[in-house]
Amino acid sequence: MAIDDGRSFEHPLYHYWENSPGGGIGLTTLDRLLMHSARHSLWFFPMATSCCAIEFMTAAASRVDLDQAGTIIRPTPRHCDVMVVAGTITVKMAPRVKKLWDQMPEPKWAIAMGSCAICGDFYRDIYSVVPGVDVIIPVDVYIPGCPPNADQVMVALQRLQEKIKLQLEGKFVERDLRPGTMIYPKIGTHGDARQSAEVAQAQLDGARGLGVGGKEHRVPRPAAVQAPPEADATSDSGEQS
Amino acid sequence: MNLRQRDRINPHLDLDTVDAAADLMALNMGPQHPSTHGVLRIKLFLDGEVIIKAVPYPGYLHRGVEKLCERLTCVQLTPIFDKHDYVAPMTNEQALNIALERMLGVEVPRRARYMRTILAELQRLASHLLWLGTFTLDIGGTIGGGASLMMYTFREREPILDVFEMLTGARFHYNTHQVGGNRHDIPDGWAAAVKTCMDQLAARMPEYEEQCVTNSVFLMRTKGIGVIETPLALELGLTGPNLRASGVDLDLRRDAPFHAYDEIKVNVAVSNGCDTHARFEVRIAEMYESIRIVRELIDNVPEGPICSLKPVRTVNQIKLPEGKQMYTAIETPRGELGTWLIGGGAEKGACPYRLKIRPPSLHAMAALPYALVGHTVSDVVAVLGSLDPIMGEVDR
Amino acid sequence: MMGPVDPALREALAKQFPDVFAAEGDLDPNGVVVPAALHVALAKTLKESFGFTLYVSVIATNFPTAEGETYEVATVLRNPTTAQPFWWRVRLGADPQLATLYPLFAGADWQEREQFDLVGVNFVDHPDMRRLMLSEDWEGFPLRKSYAIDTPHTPWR
Amino acid sequence: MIPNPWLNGLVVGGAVLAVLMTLGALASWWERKFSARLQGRVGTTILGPWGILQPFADAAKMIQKEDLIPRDADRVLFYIAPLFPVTLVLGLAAVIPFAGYWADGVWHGAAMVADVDVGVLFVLALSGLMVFPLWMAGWASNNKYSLLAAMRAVAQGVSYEIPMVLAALVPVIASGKLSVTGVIAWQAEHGWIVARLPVVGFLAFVLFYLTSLAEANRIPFDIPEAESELVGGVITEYTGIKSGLFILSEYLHTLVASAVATGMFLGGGHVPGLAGLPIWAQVVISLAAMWFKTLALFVSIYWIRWSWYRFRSDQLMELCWRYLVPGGLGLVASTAVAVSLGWV
Repeated sequence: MAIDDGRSFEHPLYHYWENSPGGGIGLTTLDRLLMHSARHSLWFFPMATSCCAIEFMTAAASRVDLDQAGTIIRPTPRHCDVMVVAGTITVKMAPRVKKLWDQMPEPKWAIAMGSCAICGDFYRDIYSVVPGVDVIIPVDVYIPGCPPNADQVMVALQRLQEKIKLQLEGKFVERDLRPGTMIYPKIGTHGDARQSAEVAQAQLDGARGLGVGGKEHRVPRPAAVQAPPEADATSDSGEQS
Repeated sequence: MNLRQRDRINPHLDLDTVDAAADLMALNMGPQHPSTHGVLRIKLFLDGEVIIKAVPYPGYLHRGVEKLCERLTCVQLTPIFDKHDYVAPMTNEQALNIALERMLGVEVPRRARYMRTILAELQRLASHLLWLGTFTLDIGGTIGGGASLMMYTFREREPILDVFEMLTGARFHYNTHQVGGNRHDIPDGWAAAVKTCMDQLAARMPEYEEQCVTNSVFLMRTKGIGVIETPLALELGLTGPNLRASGVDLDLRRDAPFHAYDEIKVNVAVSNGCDTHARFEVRIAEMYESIRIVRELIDNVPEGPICSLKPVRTVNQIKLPEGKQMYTAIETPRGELGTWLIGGGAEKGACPYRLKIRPPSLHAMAALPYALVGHTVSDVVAVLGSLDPIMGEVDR
Repeated sequence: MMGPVDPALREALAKQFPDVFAAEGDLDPNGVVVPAALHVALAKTLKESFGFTLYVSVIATNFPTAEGETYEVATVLRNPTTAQPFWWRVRLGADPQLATLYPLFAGADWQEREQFDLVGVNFVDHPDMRRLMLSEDWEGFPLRKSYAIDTPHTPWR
Repeated sequence: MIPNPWLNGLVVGGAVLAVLMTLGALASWWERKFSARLQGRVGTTILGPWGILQPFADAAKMIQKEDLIPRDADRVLFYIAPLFPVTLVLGLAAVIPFAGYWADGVWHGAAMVADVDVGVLFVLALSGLMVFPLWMAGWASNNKYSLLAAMRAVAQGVSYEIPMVLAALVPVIASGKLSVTGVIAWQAEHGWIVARLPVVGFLAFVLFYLTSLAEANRIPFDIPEAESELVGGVITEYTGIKSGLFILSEYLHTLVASAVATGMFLGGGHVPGLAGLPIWAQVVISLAAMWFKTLALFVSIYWIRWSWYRFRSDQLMELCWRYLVPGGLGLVASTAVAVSLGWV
């Protein structure tokens, strides 16, 4: 019986099995089986606030049909594995998002759908908008777009399954970076030819994978498969807020 | 019981004056709830399951759009307006651009006006299809008949979005209107695609209507629920289908024509039921009417330019006159979407000084404290669904 | 465009509010400026005598001037039978106070709360003058010109 | 079949348990595919052929999920409530003969765990108990949605118990037997209830079917688990396999309720033309017939589920007390009259 206090979770059965003779081999096989099951049965919790929610609903409808991959959309966080943040998160909503995320049982993942959830889009400079949901919760997969097409939700689901598989195999999982590496023009500095060129250059740099001023921002993929997990935590650009 | 609804129901009821023995339970619906159409929060005070008082709390999607509008130029505003009412972006763009055109006195070419009319009607269809799906989803449950109908309406909505994609390149958030006309001209084969889409929809709409109106449970759940009487509806400022379901024959498409509506006849559906089922009937009738209008117009789009001004080169090429202010409104799928525009803002008048958006959904939400009292928790979702609110528009 | 106003309405308004409405010439297309004292009386006359029963909107605007902050509150009504809109403006000083229209129009409840929330115009005698969009403990009024658009709000932004 | 009741219970019970649990799991897959086809989608496709392994993956995932208990929950009740629904439903299945055969001109039940003399009472009693775990879960969760759902579930369960008992009385009065085997044996001899009592039998069957839907919380009677109103109903706060047990119990309940309705009204495993065949052939055919009828009812339940809307709670009560209870009384009275006049 675990109490919802936000601590990390390990199933009690694991201890008994691991300490029994020969349990290690069985445990590995079981682990693979369970993890294979888990990544094919990701239930979505729609943290649907605005425009992207409509595309998310479309993804569940007949053209894309998320149910193909075994995904059910449940309205209560207690039953779900993946929180899909679809839409702008405001300051008033943010504590609720955090609370709902805390209410989800481990293991859990998060998908940020659409530019508003990724970085706030053009609302990022406004007094009441949280500039990206990764201010509040750890995001595993980003779906860029405003809004992304419905089939991109399926692509994100596959990317998440791939990450879970890598995690299971003990391999290094590269952190997904915020796709918005372009520099956002501050509101109120438009219309100037010189600044437009700057923005164009920044977009170009962003597309090339360069950060501000041409600095390399992407962590090179490590040569060794088993890299220390700390190595992926550095991304020094892409956050302009 | 001949008191008017306004006098009968007090939305600011002081609960201390209610009989203390009636042990009221406060139930929070939302902001994360499957049936609140986004992030509305309603606090319900329940006696058993009967609602004594309902207090809606909007604002969980308040994105400060009006502040943002003061900082962006008129050219930059169109894509912002797409995101208010994300179920009907096309009509939102039109509301903004008509406001700017009327303030500047810009004439729109006839071809562009016809195109705008067609787009508005297609958007009304797409929006009402989504409403039909979510409304029945609320009544029938996410596991149940409502979900089936929702899947059908989403399937029917896809061809309309495809038609928009053909024209503008985007599924929604089109940014296809500009001051003086449209940005994208009709591509080859578009009219045929629209006609196919309308034929398909016209063939299937009766089935969907039948699935609802022949179902006794659906009728039991909707008739007599969520009554908003005519005087109250007017006082609250309900517009569009919600007002017409309360027995007021007012449709800005016919009564204050914009686009090409002055050249065609619009049959306005009105119902005197005032309840959830009346709102359902009015919207269904509007969908048939929209199909008729699109079919009538699609072959008669006149030739000519699609924009009377030169194409956009810089963001501040359109300047609003200083000191001028005016209210402009058009009929969107949800009702009267108005803008109060004050010219002469930043960037030498390229930005509006103030742009207040008059959202029909906010007024519809203000009806909830009146419409919900006396009903049960189950009816909350039915009434809310019938009012068709879009939270992006309520909160802005 | 307010459009041409019914001559009978013009005449009656000029008779009842002679200081505000001229009997001749066009009405100010930006909206007639009405003294704050006549605000409720005008709304009542329009609603009860001329059929302007549809409450459309209320718009408060902040105008910082050299003398200090000023405010304008515009009210829009519509006649549902003719679809004719009618609007007027009220000018207020640095401490904006205006009588509420809630007893006349139930819809003024939320609209006035919203304007109070965003612009900070206080509507007197409103039964429930709380913030509508922002949280209760919010500081400042975002749509005032002095309010910075990117005001931080720790810890969320 | 097996003379020793202990051995019989172990072997047949194990078999019934295994079959029911597998079918219960597959039912969730089948429902997903069925609803998908109804809605113009394809449903699960990825795990196994036609995605048939999906429910097992779901179960494996649920086992791994963190087991959360809300801070202010009643911990004991919260913990034990999920154990009951599946147990009670499987208990229901114990008295149902899933097959049968003719011997000495008498129909004998087979493939049943226990031949209880008061089997019908046992079935009704256990399905009456089904509201308790829901109430326990709803109360213990300390969640207002769960509490409302539990309130509704209890009100609904207690109310629909009455027309269900009345409907079940019709075959009991007609056959004069209180065991499920006895009712089926009478039907094998005299004809199925739906046909033997021309109108009354069919109406009683419809009544029993409707009340079974209500007892199993299926649309249009699914107000205790109304997702669009009460989020997740009583299982809103349950995580992992606990919520899974509730969901499984619902599938099992519909399955077993279909089997009971088959036994009481559709002659159980009996089909005409069995007499004279070797016993093993009779058992196999009757087993197949029983499952065919049961699954047909089961399919119809889900067909209704995916094409209807749901009642409101007060309308549900009105339907029960104003129409179903008087109707049930009328059915019982007319059956009694028919039996006393010797028409049956």
